[in-house]
Amino acid sequence: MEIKLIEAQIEAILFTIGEAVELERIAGAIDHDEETTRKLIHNMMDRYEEEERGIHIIELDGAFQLCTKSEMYETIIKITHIPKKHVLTDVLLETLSIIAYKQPITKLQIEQIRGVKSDHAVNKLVEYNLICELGRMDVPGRPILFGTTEEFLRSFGLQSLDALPIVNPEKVEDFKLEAEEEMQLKLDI
Amino acid sequence: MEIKLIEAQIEAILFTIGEAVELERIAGAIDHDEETTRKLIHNMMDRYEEEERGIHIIELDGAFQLCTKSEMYETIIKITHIPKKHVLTDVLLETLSIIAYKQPITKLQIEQIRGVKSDHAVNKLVEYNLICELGRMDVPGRPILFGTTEEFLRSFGLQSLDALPIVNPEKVEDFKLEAEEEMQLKLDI
Amino acid sequence: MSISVKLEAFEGPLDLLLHLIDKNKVNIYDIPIVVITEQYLDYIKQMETKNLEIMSEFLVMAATLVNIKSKMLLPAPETEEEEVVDPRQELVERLLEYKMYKYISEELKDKQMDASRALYKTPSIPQEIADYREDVNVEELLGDLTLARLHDIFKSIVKKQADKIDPIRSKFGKIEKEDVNLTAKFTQVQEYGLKYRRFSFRNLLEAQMSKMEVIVTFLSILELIKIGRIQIEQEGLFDDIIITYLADDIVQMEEASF
Repeated sequence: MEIKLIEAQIEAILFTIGEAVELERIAGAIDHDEETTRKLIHNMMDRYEEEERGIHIIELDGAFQLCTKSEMYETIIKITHIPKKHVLTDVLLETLSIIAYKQPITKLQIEQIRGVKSDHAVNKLVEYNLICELGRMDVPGRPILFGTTEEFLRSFGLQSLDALPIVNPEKVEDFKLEAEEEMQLKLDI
Repeated sequence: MEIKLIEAQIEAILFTIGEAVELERIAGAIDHDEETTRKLIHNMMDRYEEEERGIHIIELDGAFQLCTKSEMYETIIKITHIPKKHVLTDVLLETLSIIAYKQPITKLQIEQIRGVKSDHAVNKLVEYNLICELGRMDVPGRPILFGTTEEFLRSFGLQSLDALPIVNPEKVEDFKLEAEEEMQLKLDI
Repeated sequence: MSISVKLEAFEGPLDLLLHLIDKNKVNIYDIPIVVITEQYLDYIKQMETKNLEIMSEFLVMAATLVNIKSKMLLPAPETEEEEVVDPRQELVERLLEYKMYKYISEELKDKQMDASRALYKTPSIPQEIADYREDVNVEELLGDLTLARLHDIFKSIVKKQADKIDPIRSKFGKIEKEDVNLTAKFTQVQEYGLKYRRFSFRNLLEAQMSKMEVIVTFLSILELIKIGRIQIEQEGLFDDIIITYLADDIVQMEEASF
């Protein structure tokens, strides 16, 4: 049953690395000479074809790589195009409201208000095109400043940030300065 | 040989995406209903095991992912560097256990069980993507409710939360007996 | 009786208690509360943590232990219907629950070890497919969310944040750890007794500066009762307790069983 095991090892190696792996390296890992290793891999290649699998091994200049068969292309396009369901969860709503009324704001400042790490929520909101990067704050580390998108304003029938109860465009600069001062203060301590 | 083709498509999808793919999306891509798709995948899972392959399909809360079998680990690390996962301290593991079993749970409830402030542990677990916010509890103060993530299931090799180790009443009895034996030991001296 | 434990090696009060119970090889359902309380206090005395938060967590448990200890020293109230609840019961339940989670976390640790040997593949989605990004329909996503509702959410968060700032504590400047010396306090209480002979328990406690001092004073009183150096009287429930100092001298800590 030795061969079965070696083949499993080769499959696992090619799978994990994902790129082309030189015959030499594979041989070293499974502790066999290159000639034997090559034969084993060629056997495996034949089997992958016979069994009409979705993936196969290709040989590239003495290296081997596991990849999907070209016939599978259509199916793969299909799955990446299946729309995912997007929902505004409580977490997202909360984060969005903070960004809407405190923009421009850094992730750290959001986290200070919410009391928890908020990377996930911020990333999702960017993905949903509700918020975007406005620039970077001029403090060490140059953290990204986030604000709402035009799309967001449009959806609420707002012409500009003016219409948001607290924030207006002139104030944005003030906020930014204020925030920078605060940040500086913190760093000084 | 319709089935062969569909299985090949599923394999190709899982291989390409690399991450856990929801049953729903797979079903959509291969144009079959979810029940049929699930059966097909379960069949494939069995075959991967039977054929002693190097990779297999794992199930994570209704999503499926391809990964190497753990027996392959030694061989793979011979030729490639595997980035170390976060090492969880006892404090983090303890907090995570409580969240896993008691979810959804607030930070305060965790602290009541542990008897210590747990902000740091909770934040670290959020950062490691092992837990996430589930929403807020509908009580004054609206505290955040936490629960485990898909990454948690993957990191601990659990198919779903049902697969969490069970602490049966006998185990509790064992604790008691243990304690009593220790007591006896003392009396005998 | 000093126990040598690695300082600050414990995750919290429950962890320390379990350690002491283990170390003394006693039954968790029948904790010798006097012994454990003494060792517990001894431990936190050695704790050199400057972290007030950690210290206070340990002190809360100390207070619980002293409370249980005092309940156990008092004669059980004679009630016929009600079953007398062991004052330790609640603590035992907490300890068992905590112990259970410690056990589970060990199990999970093993599972993680096994699971970490499975390796995954990075996505290899062809570039032209990866470049495709479906447009998110913002309007649909926002649904019937109104600006007013968004503002409400924001206000509630700001309010919540304001609530978090404790008006009393935020006025504190610096809080320093004070040293309460058990040996010294034990002697001090006796000196007090020798001077006043008959005195009010309440007055004695009121003369203490801090919670820790109150705890240690209370412990000293319990100890003095135990070794028969004082006598106490109480007229009615919740009345002040009158203490009579019986001895004519002062014993040192080492002679007592602390």
